[in-house]
Amino acid sequence: MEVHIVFYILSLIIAVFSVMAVTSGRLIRSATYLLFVLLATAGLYLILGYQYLFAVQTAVYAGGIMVLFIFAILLTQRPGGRITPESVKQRVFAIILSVAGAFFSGFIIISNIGRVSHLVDMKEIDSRHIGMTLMGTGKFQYLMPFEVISVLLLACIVGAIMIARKRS
Amino acid sequence: MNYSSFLQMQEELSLLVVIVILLIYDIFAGEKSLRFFQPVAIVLFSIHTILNCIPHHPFEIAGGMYHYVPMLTYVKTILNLGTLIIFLQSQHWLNGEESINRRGEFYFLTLSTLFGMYIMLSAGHFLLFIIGIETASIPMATLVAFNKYTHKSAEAGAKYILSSVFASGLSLFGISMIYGTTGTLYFDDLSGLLNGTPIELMAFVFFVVGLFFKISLVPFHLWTPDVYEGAPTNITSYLSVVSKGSAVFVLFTLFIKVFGNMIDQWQAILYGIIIISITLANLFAIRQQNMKRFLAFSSISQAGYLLLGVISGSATGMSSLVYYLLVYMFSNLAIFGVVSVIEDRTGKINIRDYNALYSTNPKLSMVMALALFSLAGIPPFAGFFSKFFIFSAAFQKGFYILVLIALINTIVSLYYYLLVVRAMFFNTNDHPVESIKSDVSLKISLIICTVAILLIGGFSVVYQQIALLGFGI
Amino acid sequence: MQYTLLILVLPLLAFVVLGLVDSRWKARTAGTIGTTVMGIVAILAYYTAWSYFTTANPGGVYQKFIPFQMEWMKFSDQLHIDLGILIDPISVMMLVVVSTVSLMVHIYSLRYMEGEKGFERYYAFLSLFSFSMLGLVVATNIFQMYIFWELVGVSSYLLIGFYYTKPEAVAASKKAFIITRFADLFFLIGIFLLSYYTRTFDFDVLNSGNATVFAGTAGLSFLGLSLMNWIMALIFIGGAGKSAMFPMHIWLPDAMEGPTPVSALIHAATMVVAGVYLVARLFPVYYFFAPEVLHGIAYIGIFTALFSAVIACTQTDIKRVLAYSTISQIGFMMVGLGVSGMGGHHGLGYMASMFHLFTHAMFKALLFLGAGSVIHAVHSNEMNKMGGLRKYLPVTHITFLIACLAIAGIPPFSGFFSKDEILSAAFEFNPYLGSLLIFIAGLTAFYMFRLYYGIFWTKEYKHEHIPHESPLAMLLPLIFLALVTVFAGFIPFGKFVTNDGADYHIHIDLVTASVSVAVAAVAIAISTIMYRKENKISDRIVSSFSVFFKIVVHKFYIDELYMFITKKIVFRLISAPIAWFDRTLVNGTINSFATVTQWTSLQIKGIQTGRVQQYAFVFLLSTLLIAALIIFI
Amino acid sequence: MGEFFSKLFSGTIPLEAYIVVSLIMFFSGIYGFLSRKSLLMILISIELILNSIDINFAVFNRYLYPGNMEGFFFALFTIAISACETAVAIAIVINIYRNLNNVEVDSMTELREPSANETEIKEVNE
Repeated sequence: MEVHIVFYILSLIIAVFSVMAVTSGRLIRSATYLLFVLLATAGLYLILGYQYLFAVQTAVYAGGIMVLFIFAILLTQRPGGRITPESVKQRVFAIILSVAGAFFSGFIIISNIGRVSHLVDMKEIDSRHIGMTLMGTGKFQYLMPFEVISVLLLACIVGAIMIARKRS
Repeated sequence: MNYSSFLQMQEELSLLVVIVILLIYDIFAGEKSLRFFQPVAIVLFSIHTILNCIPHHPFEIAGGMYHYVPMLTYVKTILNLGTLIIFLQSQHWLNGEESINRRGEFYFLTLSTLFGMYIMLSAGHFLLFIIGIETASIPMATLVAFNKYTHKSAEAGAKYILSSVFASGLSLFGISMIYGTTGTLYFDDLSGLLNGTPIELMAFVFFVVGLFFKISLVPFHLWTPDVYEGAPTNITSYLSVVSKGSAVFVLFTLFIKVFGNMIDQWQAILYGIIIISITLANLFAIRQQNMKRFLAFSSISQAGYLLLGVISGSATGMSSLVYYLLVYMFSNLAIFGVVSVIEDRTGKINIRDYNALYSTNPKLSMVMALALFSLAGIPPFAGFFSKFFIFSAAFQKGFYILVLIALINTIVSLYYYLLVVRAMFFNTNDHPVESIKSDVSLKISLIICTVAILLIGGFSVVYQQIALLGFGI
Repeated sequence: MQYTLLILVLPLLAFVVLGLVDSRWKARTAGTIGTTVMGIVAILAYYTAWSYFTTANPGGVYQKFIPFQMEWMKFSDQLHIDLGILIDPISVMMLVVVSTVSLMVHIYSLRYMEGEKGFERYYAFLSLFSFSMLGLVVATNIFQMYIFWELVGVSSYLLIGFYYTKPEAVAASKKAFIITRFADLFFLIGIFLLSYYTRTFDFDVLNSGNATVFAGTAGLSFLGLSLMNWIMALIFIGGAGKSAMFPMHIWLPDAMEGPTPVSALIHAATMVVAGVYLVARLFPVYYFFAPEVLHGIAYIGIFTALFSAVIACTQTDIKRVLAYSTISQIGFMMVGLGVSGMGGHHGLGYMASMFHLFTHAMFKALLFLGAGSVIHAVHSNEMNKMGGLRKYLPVTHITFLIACLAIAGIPPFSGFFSKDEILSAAFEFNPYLGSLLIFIAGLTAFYMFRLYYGIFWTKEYKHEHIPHESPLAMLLPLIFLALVTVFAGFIPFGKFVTNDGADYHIHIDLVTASVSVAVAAVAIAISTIMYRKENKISDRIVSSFSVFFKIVVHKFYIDELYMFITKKIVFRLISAPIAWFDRTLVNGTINSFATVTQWTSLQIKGIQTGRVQQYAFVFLLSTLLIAALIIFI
Repeated sequence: MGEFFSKLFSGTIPLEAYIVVSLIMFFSGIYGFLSRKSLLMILISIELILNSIDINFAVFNRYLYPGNMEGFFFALFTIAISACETAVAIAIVINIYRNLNNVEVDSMTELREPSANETEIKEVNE
């Protein structure tokens, strides 16, 4: 019961703020709405019993990505400045396509997912298990991507710095 | 936990070693020893290429997350060769005033994307695959924006990253749906589980457009000419050869390995896409005046031809595809080498600027003409055989009409390739490009390409070696 | 006969050497190297011919030799592409033709092209062309033939476009290349199909007449034609493109913008007969497995012959006249092949066609080189800038006359013999066809003498400089070819080249021969009346209104009436419309393909707006459409 | 009516509900990407797109395939990937800002098909 209420509240937050984030006229507000969406998503993970994912979502998104966004906004916008509004034509086309896409994929998914869905157990997955899975080399264990993604992270850092750094 | 099994990933590890050595060298070496940075990088990378060109026994590690089959050695060697040639061609540009401070980053980022392609090729699991493809494309955006003080390059970088992220968003959405219906992301398990229910088909389409984007097939190609035009020329050639080549090969293996049960559907999709890719790109190519945009459309239509090998889905298709890739790489790199040296020295990039190039730079124009003839598929150059093989592969699977359309399009493509040949040899120009003295490394790269174009067509060993491995996926 | 490999290797080496050193050598050196190499090749070819024809027929039947063969590309276990040299009667004959004409052109060009920019490059391209043409001739399999076939296309593109300062030359070279390439597309599809069903490329296997080779195609048909017919028709389209058969002939007249010696080499003797050679090479396949196509070839041949002969009557550019006459003569050769049967007397058409190929190569090369000599003297291609040149160019005049007599079919010149055999074969096949062919032969005589009189007789044109005879290096080839033209008719050709390899004794069919000679003589006579002197009939009519000269006037009336019929009705109502049809419709259709393509490409540029969101929009829209299509269909 | 509400608040939360939420998030992101002018807004939209995919993975894993942790880890790694993308994208946007002095997507149209008229084509093709 409680979990239902929490879920509906979170869903509502996500739905409303998603739409507001992409329609708001001020960048900094959009960023804030995005933050709400991200946190609500983290809440959903909590309902699902994925505490670890909750933590990562909060830390990486709210802590990392949002800060980047705020910096970028501060760097490129005059305080309180509004963005130039979009042309109506562009908006209408975008709305038509995204609504059509949403209904199309929603229809396909909902009508075909076809399996009885129920939560098996809401038990918290203990972090030892997560650690073992992350560090293992067998099937359904993820050391390999973990190692590989380090190259991606390093490359992105180097690339981003190279692009962003000023002329010396 | 069998960590030592990772040691079997020779190719990736050896590339990582090169990357790490170069990174350390770049960071810690003094001003003086940095002069040798580029030669060292090239030598190290050549060693890596040579060490890893012999195929060995197939294996898989991490529970099937990483696959190795001998064919991959060939594909990776082709990518290595392409990268090496691009390194050779980019010497002068990197030593320029603007980019000399960033040459360390250039090598690091290029090799990282190459590493991403390796991973993408060897992946046996969607997670690893996605990480690979992202490693191959996110740093690529920074490479595209490498000349960051020029407007065009910056704009191209932004266009590339936006399109690429959009594409990977759709791709990831598709994968999530694949996971939703099958419960696994291992390629080996998936092949038996996917059988073409509507949701799987939708997931498949969403996923595969991400690859179509990377191969730049119509109608997912719209970013291509803009980005090709704006990016530094050597990066453009990297995009058009190495990045595209790896994606095409991966497309083939995924279609066979993962989506084998949906063969009817993906053949239908490819059928349409090949036709519009080749035709539309040809129509666009005719009217281009900027050399790089021209090459962008030419490479889109070449991608359409590459897909002819994919659509056949057979062992011959696979070996013709790899062969085509090899030939396409050498031809395209030869052209890009010439284009880049001319742009680098004179800043001229319009086809009109190539008028009467032969009178001032006979050797460069000979190389270019040879490569253009090869791309147009005129015998006895290598491009003819690669086209012939890939057409026969599709033909044998009964795609008669498709092959006919592709063949007719070769005439159109001949027409626009001849426009460039004509500009170089026959047209007159009051101010032709002055005589260029190219540096040693560029010369080497062009010689390699020329010899390859001539010899690959002349000796069947290459094709036979590739065909020997047949269906090694 | 291992040395035959040298015939291919030497020109290739010459190309590489001349091409690489570009302008470092003096022009003379480059020319000498090219010519010497070609001379050696010619000697080798003659030696090959001599030793082949004297030794290779132990049982009265010529054997095939493959002195050299290597595997080039292995596509699958059964299907591999070989590279080799095939020596049999027709390839030996072609070796002789190609190397002779090529040598003559090499010598001739030494002076003709003297002082042109890029002289060395010209010789390099000539060597490349000779190499590819020789490679085409000796191909052991259809794929090798195709490769050299395309190479011939490339090198002719380079040669025709040699005068790159002339925009017409550049446009013409591109047109020639693209149209022949378009035809080759069908050739390639034909090869695809053929190899797919027979699993072989080898001429030896294909020509064995063995039905099991083609067992795979048995019973298959498409649109009412059997598969073999389709395949062979597709292959023929490739040949038709190179040999300028209707409607793919339009590139040939335009290609006259290239240097004249190049026309002599490419458009008289070598490249344009490649299609004839292709059909001859695959003759057993055509005959046994696609007879309908073979007959079709005969009809296309005769139509092209008639069509272009009519157009030739209206042209004023001397090279264009020769171009149309070439198309017409190749039509004759196609007719010869098309009506031919297999072996012995039935194989007459085949033998005649090859014979005509041989003699035509010689006298047409002579005509082109003679035209070059004329152009060299007056610096123009237009007939109205010539006239009365016989005084200034005696050698050219005589040799040109010999060639004209030969092409008109007047005995004892070589053209008479070969054409006569084609006529007899055609008569045996179908008398109407034969009659039509005789009429075309008459037409040929007519327009050739129109050309001859237009150049060497009629009213003298006031030249700024007095025209002078060409230098010796240009005259020698003319004299040599003229000698060949005079004597080649007496070669017992049937002894050497027949489609079953056995000896065939040529006997001249007196009826056909006399009729055709008579027709040719009448045509020449008409031509003489009309063109030998400048006609001032209208002036005479004005001055002869006097009643006293009624008879004279009356005589002139006949003349006038005759002129009216020929000049006004025949030319204006028949020839001119055909020429217009050719220029406007056939040519226009092909050109309009290019226009439509360009127009389309202009219309669709709106997709590429530079707005990344629009790109994403198209991206997503296409994704959704594709998904919807494959889910719901 | 009451039955409907009691159904809404009892048993397990249906899988479809999560899917609907994630779809809304995904397609709002798409809308933002296709319509907003500011590059930063486009990046925010991208975050929404990527985030919604994480939800899909987590939910599928929990509801349908709880046996192993494929979806969980995929979501985890996707978060890392989107962090990378954002970092690089923001660097590039700042670079755009330096070059153009604004971050409007409409000002990035220097690279486009040149508006050639017919004469130019003729000139090239003769």
